[in-house]
Amino acid sequence: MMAPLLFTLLLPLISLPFIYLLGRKPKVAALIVTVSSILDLAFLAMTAPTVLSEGKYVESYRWIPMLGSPLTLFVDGISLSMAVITLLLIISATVFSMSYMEKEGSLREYYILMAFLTVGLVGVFITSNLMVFYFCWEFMLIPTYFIIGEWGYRESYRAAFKFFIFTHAGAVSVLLGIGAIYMLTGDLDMFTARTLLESAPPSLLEWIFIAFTLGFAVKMAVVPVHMWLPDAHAEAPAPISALLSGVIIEAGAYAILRVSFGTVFPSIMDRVAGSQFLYIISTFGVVSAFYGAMTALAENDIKRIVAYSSISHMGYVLFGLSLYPLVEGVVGTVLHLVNHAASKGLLFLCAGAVMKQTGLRDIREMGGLASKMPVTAISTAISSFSIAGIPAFACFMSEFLIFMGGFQASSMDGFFYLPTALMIVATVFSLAYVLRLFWRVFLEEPKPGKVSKLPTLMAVSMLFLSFVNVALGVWPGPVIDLIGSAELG
Amino acid sequence: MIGLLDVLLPTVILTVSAMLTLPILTVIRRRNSHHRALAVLWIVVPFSAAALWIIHLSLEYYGSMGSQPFVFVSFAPGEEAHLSSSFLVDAVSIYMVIVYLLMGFASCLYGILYIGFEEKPSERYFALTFMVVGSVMAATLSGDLLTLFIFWEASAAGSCFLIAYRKRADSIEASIKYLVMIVIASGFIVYGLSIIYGLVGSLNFWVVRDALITAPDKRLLLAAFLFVAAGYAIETAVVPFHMWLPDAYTAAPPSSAAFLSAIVDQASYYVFMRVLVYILTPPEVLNWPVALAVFSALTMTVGNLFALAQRDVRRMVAYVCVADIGYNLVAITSVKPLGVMGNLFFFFVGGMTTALAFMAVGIVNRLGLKTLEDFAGVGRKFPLTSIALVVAALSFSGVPPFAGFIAKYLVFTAAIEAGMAWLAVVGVLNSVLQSAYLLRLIHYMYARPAGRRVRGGEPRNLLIPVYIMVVAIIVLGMYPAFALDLINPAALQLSLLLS
Amino acid sequence: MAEYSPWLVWLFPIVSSLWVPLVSKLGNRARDGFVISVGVFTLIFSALLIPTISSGGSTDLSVKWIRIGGTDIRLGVFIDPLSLLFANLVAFVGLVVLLYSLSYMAHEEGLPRYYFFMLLFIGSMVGLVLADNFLQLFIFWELVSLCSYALVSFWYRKPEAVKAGMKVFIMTKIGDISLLAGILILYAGLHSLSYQQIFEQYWKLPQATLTAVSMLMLFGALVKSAQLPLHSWLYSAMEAPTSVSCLLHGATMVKAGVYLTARTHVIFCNVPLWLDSLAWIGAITAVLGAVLALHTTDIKGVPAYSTVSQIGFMMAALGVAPSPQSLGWFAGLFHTISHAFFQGLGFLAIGSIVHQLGTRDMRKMGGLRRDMPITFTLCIIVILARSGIPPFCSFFSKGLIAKSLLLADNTPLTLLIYAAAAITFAYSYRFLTITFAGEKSSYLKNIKVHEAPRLMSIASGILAAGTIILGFLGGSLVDFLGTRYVFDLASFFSLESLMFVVTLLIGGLPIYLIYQRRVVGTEDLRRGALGVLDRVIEENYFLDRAYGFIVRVLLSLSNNLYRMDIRVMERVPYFVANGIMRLSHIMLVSFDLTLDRVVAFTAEAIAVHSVKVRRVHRGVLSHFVLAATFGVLLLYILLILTT
Amino acid sequence: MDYVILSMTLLAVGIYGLVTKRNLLKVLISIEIIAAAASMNFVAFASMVGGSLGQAFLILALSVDTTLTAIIIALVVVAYRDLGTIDIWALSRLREVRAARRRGKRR
Repeated sequence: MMAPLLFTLLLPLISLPFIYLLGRKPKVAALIVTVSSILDLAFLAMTAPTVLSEGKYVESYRWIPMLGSPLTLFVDGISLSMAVITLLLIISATVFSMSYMEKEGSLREYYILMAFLTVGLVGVFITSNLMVFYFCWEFMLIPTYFIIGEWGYRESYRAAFKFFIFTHAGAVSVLLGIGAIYMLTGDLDMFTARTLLESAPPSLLEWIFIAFTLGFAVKMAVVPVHMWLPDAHAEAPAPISALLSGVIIEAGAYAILRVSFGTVFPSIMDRVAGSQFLYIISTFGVVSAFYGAMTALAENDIKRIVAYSSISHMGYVLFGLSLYPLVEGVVGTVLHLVNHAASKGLLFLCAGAVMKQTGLRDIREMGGLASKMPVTAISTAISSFSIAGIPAFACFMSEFLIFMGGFQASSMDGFFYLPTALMIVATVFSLAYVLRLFWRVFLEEPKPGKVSKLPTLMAVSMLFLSFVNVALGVWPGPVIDLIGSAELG
Repeated sequence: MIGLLDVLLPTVILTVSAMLTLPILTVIRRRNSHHRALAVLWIVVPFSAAALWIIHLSLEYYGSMGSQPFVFVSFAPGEEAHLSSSFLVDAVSIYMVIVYLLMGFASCLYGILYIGFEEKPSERYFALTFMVVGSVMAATLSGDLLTLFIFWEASAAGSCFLIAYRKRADSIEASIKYLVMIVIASGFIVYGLSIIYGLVGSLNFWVVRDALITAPDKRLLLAAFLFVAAGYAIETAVVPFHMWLPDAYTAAPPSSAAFLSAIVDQASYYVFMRVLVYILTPPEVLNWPVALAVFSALTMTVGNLFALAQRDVRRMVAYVCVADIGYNLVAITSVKPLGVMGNLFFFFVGGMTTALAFMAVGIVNRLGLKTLEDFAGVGRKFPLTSIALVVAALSFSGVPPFAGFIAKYLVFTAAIEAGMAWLAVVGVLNSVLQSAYLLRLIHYMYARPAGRRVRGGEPRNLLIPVYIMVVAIIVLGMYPAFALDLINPAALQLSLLLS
Repeated sequence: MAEYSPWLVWLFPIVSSLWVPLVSKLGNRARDGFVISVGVFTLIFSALLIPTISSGGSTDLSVKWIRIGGTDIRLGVFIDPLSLLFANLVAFVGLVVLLYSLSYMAHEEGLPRYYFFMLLFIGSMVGLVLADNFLQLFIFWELVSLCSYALVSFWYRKPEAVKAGMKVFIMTKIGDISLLAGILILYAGLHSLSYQQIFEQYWKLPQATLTAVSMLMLFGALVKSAQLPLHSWLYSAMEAPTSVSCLLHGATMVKAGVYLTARTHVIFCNVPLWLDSLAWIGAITAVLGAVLALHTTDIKGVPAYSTVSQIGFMMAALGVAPSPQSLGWFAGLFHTISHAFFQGLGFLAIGSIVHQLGTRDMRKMGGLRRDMPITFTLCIIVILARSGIPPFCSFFSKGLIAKSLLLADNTPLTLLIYAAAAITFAYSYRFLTITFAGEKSSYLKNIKVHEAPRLMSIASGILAAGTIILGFLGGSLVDFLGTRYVFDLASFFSLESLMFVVTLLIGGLPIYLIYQRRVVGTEDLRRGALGVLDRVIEENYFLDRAYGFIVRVLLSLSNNLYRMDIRVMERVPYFVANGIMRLSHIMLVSFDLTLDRVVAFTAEAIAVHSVKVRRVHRGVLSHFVLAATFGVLLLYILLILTT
Repeated sequence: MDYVILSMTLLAVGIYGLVTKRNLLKVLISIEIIAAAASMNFVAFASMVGGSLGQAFLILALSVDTTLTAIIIALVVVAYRDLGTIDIWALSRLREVRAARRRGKRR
């Protein structure tokens, strides 16, 4: 009997004892994590044919029947693409860690936590049951907390604390929503609940929608609740920053799409409040995009720049979400999640490499590094240009689709003209901070200072992600097809 | 057919072994070798005997459940049953008894390893733990208010000795305060019972329940409720009746605190729930949920806020216990099957979690490390203990995959279902607050450098009961169906009762 | 091979560009050979496409690229005379520049990077003109920007080069987003991005939408083509190696705007606002750009501003064309080609000078004609060609522009264009005088100046030949583009042309007086009213200041936002946390304190025995009881209230 | 009804005593008064219902109370013997003093 999704979920857990027993040498531990992630990818790939032909692939196991929660594992185009990019990122981050973390202590524990993190990260994307979803959602927190705290820089535990509290606070708000859905429908499957909710009182649903969206928005680090992000991203070790920015905050966006919009929103869509929610969401999106971009323009810490840029990009995603249920908007948003994961992950790895090679964080102290670290410079260029939305690199196409959806929406609802226009303007700011980063770090006359050699494994993982970035940028068709195969709206 | 013996035998076994403990442990102590193993064996024997009998009881009960979910067992047979002191076997009580046995075993094990039976009066300590478990079981299985009262007070008397075990000034004072509060509570309860008795003419659960639903005099009913609820609120330590609890749990030896929080605390919640939900009037007759919801919100908030202000870690955990009462009350006031499910799960999980926290803190306390500052750097020196404490903290905060999450989820969902979304919101906010200060503890443990006094190794054998709890919490968190399968009939039973 | 050439023509250079770093490992000769052969093949492929027009279009080779919302966006090649014209132009100029680079850049560092971006630049530009839909166009449009960024900052150790590159990229990005918005509004209305479908269906759009789209796209095109008021990036781009400038001006970057305007002409020629804006902005830019060129002292500034001005000519011509295939449209395109030749030549020549002298300041030059005779000859050709002296190409193209303006019967525009033409001659003449005429400057005396290497001269020579031949090819070009106009060489020798030449001479006169006769010193000109004008021109019409101001405002906004984020937003959580902590402490203390006081008060009030209680005691039994009593009361009240 | 009023009064007296008295023995007496109040009430209601059950219950309840009181007395004795005071305020201050001494020792 084949149960690819169950294996996908459990494989990292199964690998735990191996990591513990064999992982005295950190490289071995990292290798086990890598191999298990690759196997995970293989398992996921097994579902792809079914997903492409039937739109989804479902497995269900008994878990907590009393709470309407079987262990339903589900992938469709959206979740599959998210899960795949997550695993790719995890693999790169692990390979990167092998060299990046080698000076650190207790690495076996690090990789154990990494494996735990894999369960949470992948699990969030491959389930349709809200309870399972919530489990994995919170499961991400614990390993991340300890990794940031233990292996981070400077006041890492403080940053980790902030991260934990903020996202946990968001999560309990989500929990309220899940409780309310269970109360209303007695079922926690996203898709079943969606049909069952159609007969529920809309005013209550609106509250549920708010609770969900608020909770997920904290994870996404939308502007008024973004305070945890710069610290957490900046203090975490680079591979984890890559995962944080690449996957964890994106899980928030994915969840808004899946839960807030996919489950609750259709039942209140036709009400006045429904469109008002969209307006509010798009406004927050615009604000975040500008806020993140402008703060990134003023920041001098290399990792915090990238962190702020994540806030900005979550603004794009939020704006894309507000176009629900437009196909261009949804597909563009999901594609942007995938692309942003690839490029921001890479950019964080690059920042990590720069920090590792030079021992500096402040970009004003750097300069002229392009000739001394060509691989890092090329990878940074690729990821930066992707972040700035330059064509042929990943993020361009998704931003294009989002804007496309924005104008589609505008032609139906005049409100969206302004936000869409502003979002387009925000790309100029993105370009500005990205160029500033690149300029300060890599260009002009080199400053004195020692630059160590880039370890091969770091280079490999960076080049791999660079390749992914370019591939996604040049030929996004298959991914778009995959995402589009999901039932939308 | 379940007989009186079936119901009482576990209690009897435990009480008799309590008596036997005194000579047996004395004998064991005289031996030169293997005495610790023998002592542990002595813990295992009565508990397994009691467990066997409980299994028998539950098999018998579930075998005949189809006809009647509530099985009354009385001293006097036949028609007169309701006049006599009686016992009641149902899914809820069976579940609770199993829970007591499991947790009682783990905490007794911890006790015998922690207290060290080489110590002189330790046989009394173990005898009392057996007795308390026994009487709590009997209280749980009791079928009328008086039986409940008597066994309950018996367990209180026993626990008072557990608190005062070390005979230090603070523990003596705390146990006096505890006992005085218990006596006041019992005064209140008797007061309330007297009114109920005056109204109904019986104290049998069933008779009382049926009669009170159609009670003629609302004012007397209210008075009865007031006194009974206040009495049990004191014993449960609902805010503002809670003040004895932090003192008692801080002054008692950690093993006692773990034991009390695992068994007596949970039993008191259970009794509170049993009396309110099962026996006293349903909300349609006397609208008590709102009033208790206020108390529940108060308890959560005060418990958490006070815990936040503590520097002494054990006292902080004690206040977490207070906050837990608030969460339990949320479910109780919902009067929904889901709430009962949440309650029953919470009794188990909350008990384990608090016990685990006290146990882990106790291990560190042995070095004289008490305050948050003392705990700095403990995470690196005592990794296993710290992981256990982290698990407890995260379970308290309601973070999956730890069992505390499922409990909290059930509780909050029940509140939403009962139309008290505000209470759920308060609960959720409190949860965040809770995670904040527990995280602060973790922060101290891991982020700060260790002080000079943090030294030595971890006591390996003490970690055995600790890790039993850890595993249970994780397993129940990942796959709660283990417990929920047992709980489900109880919840169904309640819906039967409420309809 | 030929049937795939629509693909190969742009894919080949792009894909080859990726190989440059690898080929470079084989040695410089291999790299040079590789690069030149790529250039040659690109030219061959694009030339191979020309016959397909006469044979009635090519087979549809487009492939599905992405599919979104039921719309296929295909990756294809759009072949019509316009795109082929540009493709060949790009391939040709590209090849010439590559040839030139072999010698010009020979001793630089980082050549793999240089050739990588050069090939990518050429490939992107060919891709841009051959794109079959707007998305494809936009992608290459941005890639061209990216390449120009990389090439302008080629000397990345030079701070000016880096900053210039950033300026180029960001300013053109502003135009790009406008274009993007236009494209997407078009898509929102028509659900298609393909040229073919949009050309067929654009009339379905409401006029207002069409106007909006046209203006957005126009803005995009104008920024890319460095028209006023967003021309300043073009001058900054002069930080690039001169070969890059040549490519950028001759065929790629700035021509993209012209191409877009010509391409979308068929849609927007029904939008009066679009036509008027185009014509006016073009004409004004022609004049003002020429004035800037007249003023500059930077040797590369002359062709740079000249390009601004010349593209103004093209835009003006396109703006007065009532429809594609009309005279103005053709004139604009014709001038584009001739501009590619003479301006390209201009850059190559100037490149030789800069290469030899190592400075760009014209004031340090003078009397070069003896040291660099070939370059001098080339420069004369450039000047003649640029100004429109017969029989050079520009004479015909500018003549056609003037004719189209006259046809449109728009006197002010015509006057502006004539003025611009006059100033064009003036600044070209000035450039020649300052650099080549007169005595050797003190700066030059200290360095040895050679003639440019042969390869550079050959490359320049090719272009120089082009400037002469091109004008006479106008007829076949008309046929090729299918313009509704009879190109008759004889018609150029008319009164109008005479007038045109006279205008040029009028423009040249003051320069002759000032720089050769020294009638007035240049310093004297900077006084009085002319001084104000001088200042305005010196400051680039205060545009740089305005942009600087905007940038500063945005940066300070960012800084303040950042400071706010660090100081306020960051502290909010701590503030809240501290608040809660304090609250809990206060509660804890006041709880006990209150109870203490109450107990003391009760005891004292009843005064059974006086208890002096002032100290706070924690956890006293009496407090427990009292609290419990309060609890009972509270419970009672709540129960009464709710039942 | 009179009995009920009486028992209420006794209850009030008991609680008053608990709140105001510092001597543990007096506290004990107050507890006893509360217990007496409860028992009195029980008797009163039992007599209203009639039957012997009430009396039986009462006896049991009283015995439980007595047991608990006995334990308290035992503790009080221990407290007096070990700590030398039965003033509840002094006891709690003693605890604080000890805590302060612990803190002092650490410094």
